[in-house]
Amino acid sequence: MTTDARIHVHHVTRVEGHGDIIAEIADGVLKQARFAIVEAPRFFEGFLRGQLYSDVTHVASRICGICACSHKCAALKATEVALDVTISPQTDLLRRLCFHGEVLSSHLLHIYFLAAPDFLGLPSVMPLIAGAPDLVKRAMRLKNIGYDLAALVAGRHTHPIAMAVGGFTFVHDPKDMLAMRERLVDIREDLTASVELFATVELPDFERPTEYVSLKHPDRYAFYDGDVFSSDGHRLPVRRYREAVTEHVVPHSTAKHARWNRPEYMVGALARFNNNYEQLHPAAQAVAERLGMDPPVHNPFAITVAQLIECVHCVEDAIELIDEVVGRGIDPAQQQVEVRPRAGQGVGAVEAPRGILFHEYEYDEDGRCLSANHVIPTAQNLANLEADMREFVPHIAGESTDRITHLLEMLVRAYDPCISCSAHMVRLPHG
Amino acid sequence: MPTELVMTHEAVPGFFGRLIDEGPVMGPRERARQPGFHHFDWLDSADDLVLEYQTTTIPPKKAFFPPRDVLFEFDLTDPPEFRAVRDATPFTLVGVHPCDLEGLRLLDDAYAQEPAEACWPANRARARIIGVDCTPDEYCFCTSVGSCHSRAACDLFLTPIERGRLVEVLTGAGEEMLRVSDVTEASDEDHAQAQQWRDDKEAAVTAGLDASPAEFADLLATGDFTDIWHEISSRCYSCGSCNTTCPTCFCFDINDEFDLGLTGGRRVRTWDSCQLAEFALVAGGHNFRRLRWQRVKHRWHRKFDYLYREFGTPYCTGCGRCSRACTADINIVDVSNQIIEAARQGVQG
Amino acid sequence: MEGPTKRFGNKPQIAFFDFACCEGCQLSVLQLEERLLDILELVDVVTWREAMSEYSNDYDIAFCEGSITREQDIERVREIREQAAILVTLGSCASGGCHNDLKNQWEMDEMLALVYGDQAEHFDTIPSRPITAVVEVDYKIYGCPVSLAEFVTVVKRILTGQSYEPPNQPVCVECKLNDHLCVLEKGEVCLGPVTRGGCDAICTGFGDACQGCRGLMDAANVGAMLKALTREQAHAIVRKVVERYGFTQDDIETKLRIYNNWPELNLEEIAANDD
Amino acid sequence: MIEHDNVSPAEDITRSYQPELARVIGKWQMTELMVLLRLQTESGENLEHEPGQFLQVSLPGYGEAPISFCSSPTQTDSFELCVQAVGNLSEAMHDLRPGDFVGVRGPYGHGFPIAEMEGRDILIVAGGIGIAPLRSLINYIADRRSDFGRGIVVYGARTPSDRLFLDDVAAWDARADLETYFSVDEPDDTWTGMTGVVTVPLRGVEIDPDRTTAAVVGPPVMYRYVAMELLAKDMREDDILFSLERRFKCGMGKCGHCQLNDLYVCQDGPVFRYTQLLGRSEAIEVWAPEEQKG
Ligand SMILES: Cc1cc2nc3c(=O)[nH]c(=O)nc-3n(C[C@H](O)[C@H](O)[C@H](O)COP(=O)(O)OP(=O)(O)OC[C@H]3O[C@@H](n4cnc5c(N)ncnc54)[C@H](O)[C@@H]3O)c2cc1C
Ligand code: SF4
Ligand code: SF4
Ligand code: SF4
Repeated sequence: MTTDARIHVHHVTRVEGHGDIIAEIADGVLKQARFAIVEAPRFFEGFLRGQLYSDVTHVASRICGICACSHKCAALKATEVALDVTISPQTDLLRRLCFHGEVLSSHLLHIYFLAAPDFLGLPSVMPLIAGAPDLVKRAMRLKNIGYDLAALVAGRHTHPIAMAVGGFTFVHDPKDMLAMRERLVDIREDLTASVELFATVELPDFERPTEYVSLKHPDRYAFYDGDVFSSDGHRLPVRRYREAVTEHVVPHSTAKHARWNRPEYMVGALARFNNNYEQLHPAAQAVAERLGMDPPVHNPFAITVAQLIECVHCVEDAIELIDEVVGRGIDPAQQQVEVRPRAGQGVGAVEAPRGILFHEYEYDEDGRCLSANHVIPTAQNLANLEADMREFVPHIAGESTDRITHLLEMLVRAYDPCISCSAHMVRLPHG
Repeated sequence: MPTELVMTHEAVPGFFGRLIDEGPVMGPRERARQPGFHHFDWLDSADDLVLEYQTTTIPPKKAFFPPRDVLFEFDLTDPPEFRAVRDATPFTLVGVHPCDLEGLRLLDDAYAQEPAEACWPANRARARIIGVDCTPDEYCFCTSVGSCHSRAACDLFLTPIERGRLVEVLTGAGEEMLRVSDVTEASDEDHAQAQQWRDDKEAAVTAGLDASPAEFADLLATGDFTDIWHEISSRCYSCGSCNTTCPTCFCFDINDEFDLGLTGGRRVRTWDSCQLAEFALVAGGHNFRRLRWQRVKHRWHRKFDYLYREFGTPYCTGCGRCSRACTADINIVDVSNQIIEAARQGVQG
Repeated sequence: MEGPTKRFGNKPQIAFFDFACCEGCQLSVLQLEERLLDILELVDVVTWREAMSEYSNDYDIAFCEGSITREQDIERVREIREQAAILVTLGSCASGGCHNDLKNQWEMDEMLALVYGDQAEHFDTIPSRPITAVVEVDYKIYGCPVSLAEFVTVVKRILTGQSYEPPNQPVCVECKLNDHLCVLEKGEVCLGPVTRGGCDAICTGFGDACQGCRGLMDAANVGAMLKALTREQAHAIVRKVVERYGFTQDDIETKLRIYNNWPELNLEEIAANDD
Repeated sequence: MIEHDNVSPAEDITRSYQPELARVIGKWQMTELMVLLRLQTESGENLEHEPGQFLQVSLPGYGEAPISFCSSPTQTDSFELCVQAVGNLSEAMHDLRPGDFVGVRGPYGHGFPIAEMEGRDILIVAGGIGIAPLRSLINYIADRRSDFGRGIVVYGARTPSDRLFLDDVAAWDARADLETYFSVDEPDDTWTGMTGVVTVPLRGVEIDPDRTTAAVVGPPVMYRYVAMELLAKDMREDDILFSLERRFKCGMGKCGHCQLNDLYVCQDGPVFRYTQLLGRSEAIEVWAPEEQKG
């Protein structure tokens, strides 16, 4: 039985970006548990200053290659608020459709390629290529339908093209939409197989109730739009996001930590699941039941399961969105509304796959950026992740160092941290 | 005088619909992603066909000389095997403007020159062609190069008249296409209306060269226009758009591609442009047209001097595509006239 | 013939590394789907932190993504260079220049203070530069992100012992080969005429302007662009754009800088190199 | 234009981009960068080339490039190519082994006008790898010695170790009916011959300008200086033959890459008379010292 352990995982693998796990137990007592972000900072908020609004939204998606659509949409929404642009209902529908593509690809990448090896006791999916080629091909099919869905709407997933302030730069072809619909219908089978695979997985036994923060929309499971909502019962319009997100710099991290009503809060798939369960597509709710997910779920390892449930929702909702888009007919006149630069400030929020994401910009009268601020999901999760680690480590302190290390890595991975983007957190220019 | 018939407005969709039922048809249609702009592409139904359209970015030569064309495939067996992959499906190309018909004729000549090239004639033999008359814009100067009323290369030619289209039947294949169609004899009135259309069209061409092709060829050949070339090249991006949109340009590049398994692949021919910096670069780094002005000059000479002497026609149909495509605002008519003027002044002085 | 030249005895060992970037290029590689499985028949991936926990320091080919923005990165990329027989830069961040380099317009202290306030001292940062500015590389793949087709081409070239020169022709060429509508016709400003192609003009194919993500091609006539987009034009289409935006030369320069700020975009120098 | 009496190559080859197969039957590494390949067509057919003509040679997957014949047409059972490793194709050709295959199309182009050269003194000036196509001509003259007047070979290389075809060179040197002049730009300890660029030995060659035809192949920079030297010997411009290099993609006068003003180097050349080049502004190697001025 271990009573002393020093754990330092340098550059946790199978996560986006660079982070270290540092944990120390002495005499069975936890001395420290940290997840240190060691990614090189990139200073987006700094260098976006001076750029034209259209170039700001172009560059904004480059914050993250995985959540490129989320960053793009958050930037577009913030900019559209700032420039007082109202997009057409058609654009709104198409952006929501694109979002499902991103959530699918991102979640499935995480579920199969980053998290699943943990459950299967493997270091990566590579051994499966020879061992279980069908599983790998299924994973690729699933992941790629997400990319292709995003590409159908935006030309490419990483980085989306065609999405501009005010709408789209091309007119979508209903034929392509219907072809995608067929693929979505077919992919249900692969999703079902994935659900069955997950039904056999046993999650580490750990629960820690926390504050869950996500967008909330009156009519639908919120991804693209909604108010800022806390499971502690608070609700704010997006433009007042600063009241919810209080950031502070911690020396061990290039990213900042955030808090709202409690010392920390959780964002992401599980937060959305807990906050918006009622609005999940019935098929997704059925899967939740099948997987024993009864909200509220307080086990952070279940984030991955919540992601899978969201995938089912995204596929079903994407089918319905396509039916709606095609049913209304695609009107070229609605693709793009006129945009005129003006001075203004705006906030845009979306649910990126990893949780709520805020972009805020201020423009001068020529549409040039005066200031930018990005609040990124992984950064918001960091405090909560560390709180989980602090509570989890004593639970497992009796295990071997290797096992503790492995479990901590699993915990970090469950959060699906996306560090490359969390490193651009910036101090809010107050005022 | 070819047979001339009339196809009424009502009969037109049925006619093209039947062609589409018979086999692939390429023609001008609205761009799916950019409504309001047209290009040549395969038609799904007669509704797709747009007979009144502004000159397309890419000329219909792409039906016979695709921008990227697989010349053959290979397998790296021992010995290696080469496999022809040419598509032999017959098709119909419709809605071709006179300048573009002329462009096809010029490429017929260029590719047939010994030693002849095999792909172009093989593809040309696959197709029936229907021409249509057009409405010029400010870039068109077909009247300067004699392509305004070209009927080259086509089997049928349609001119708008009040009750539909006057159909000129120019070949047996054209006659064949009309066999079960709803066409009637043309009346004098129909002929008169078609002629009126042609006259109006000619009158609507406002741009023009200030010299005949023959004179221009001589002026170019004898003059020294380095100053003009320098001025143009200071503005030119060397982007090649003038060549890649030209119906008479036929330069290409050839490259090999392996398949991913590395056991076979294909040799691919791609459109090329003499305006690109590396067009005349050889291994070892020597570039025989390294400077931008040399390339600009080459383009004018090739179009209006070298090929004119070789084939007796300028290799320019007056379609104006290069001027439209040039985002650096280099206009073929303006530059040509600048040269003509400079040459004449030179002669006088 | 014996099939393609073999450069490596066995299956070559591949490693992926990333520096400061969005990791979108690596992610794009994962989108190859079936083609990725074909590639994995020909090579062994031994190191890829983003996708696997296995790790080996014994690799032949290193794919490196991202910009160099810290002293420690310089060391790390030199180590990789030492080990790898072949070093491939993946994406513009690594190959030539990308938005990371935009921060170089400011003093690093100023940047840090702006972003991290009084905690700035905890972070180190140096002017951002592509990997190509730090070590010699054997193959460069531009793009933000890389084009999958070009990535596959380069992999095939490497495996058959062939060099690969990134295309040195503007995006306009590929725009035309694909019969795309020129976005200028829609009244938008496009950097395609001066930007290195190789992307198959994917953006303009969706009606979006080229933002120059592959950087300027050699001998790009930037001077012509600065003038064409800011002066009176006879060309109806360009005139429309000029009138609509009323850009100054500074505005165009700001736009060009997004992907061309390493080394600091020097238009005078570029003009001097123009033919 | 050079009249040429040889018939054009078989129709099916010229009409198609698809090469026929030739097998490597011999390979000699001449220098680090130069390899000599002996080949036979798989069909067994003689390609019947003229000295100065070229073949479009390809390795599937690596591309196609023009390579001059370097063997004499009098060698009928096989032909030889000498390849400098400069790029993907040529480097891959260095890896060929006997028994391997290459694709060939051709012969293409106008070679040396043999019929017209018969009976005359032939002055051959080779610079660097220009010796490759000229070897075809020299060996042809050597084999048909009585058909020609004097045979003079002037060959300059950069260094002694860059010299190619040493066996042939020794054989030419040994023959009483061939006059040979060799030089290198940068001599080493082993070098006992002349030092200097190829115009240095050329200057010392005495000729009868009325009955001499000069055949010149070398790097672009060489032509102008050789021309000046030959004109100083009172040679007629029309009797000076230059073989030029350009980028070729098709070899059939279609791809446009090799255009030199109104001429196609692949069809109208690669062997040109100096008179043809003098009137043409794009023959920059013969009339401009270095680069043209901007
Ligand atoms: C009539 C004639 C006869 C010849 N005879 C011989 C001969 O006998 N022996 C001989 O060795 N050579 C000969 N050559 C030259 C030979 O054809 C070239 O060296 C040939 O290009 C080599 O091909 P490669 O694929 O190896 O090199 P390439 O791949 O063509 O590359 C060489 C260099 O050219 C550049 N390059 C190539 N393609 C491109 C492109 N698309 N864009 C930009 N740059 C490019 C690159 O910088 C590269 O490093 C002859 C040429 C001609 C015209
Ligand atoms: S289109 Fe215009 S800018 Fe482009 S190469 Fe031609 S002349 Fe030059
Ligand atoms: S040169 Fe210009 S105007 Fe003439 S045919 Fe070509 S594209 Fe048309
Ligand atoms: S859209 Fe851009 S890249 Fe394409 S042709 Fe026009 S200017 Fe060139």
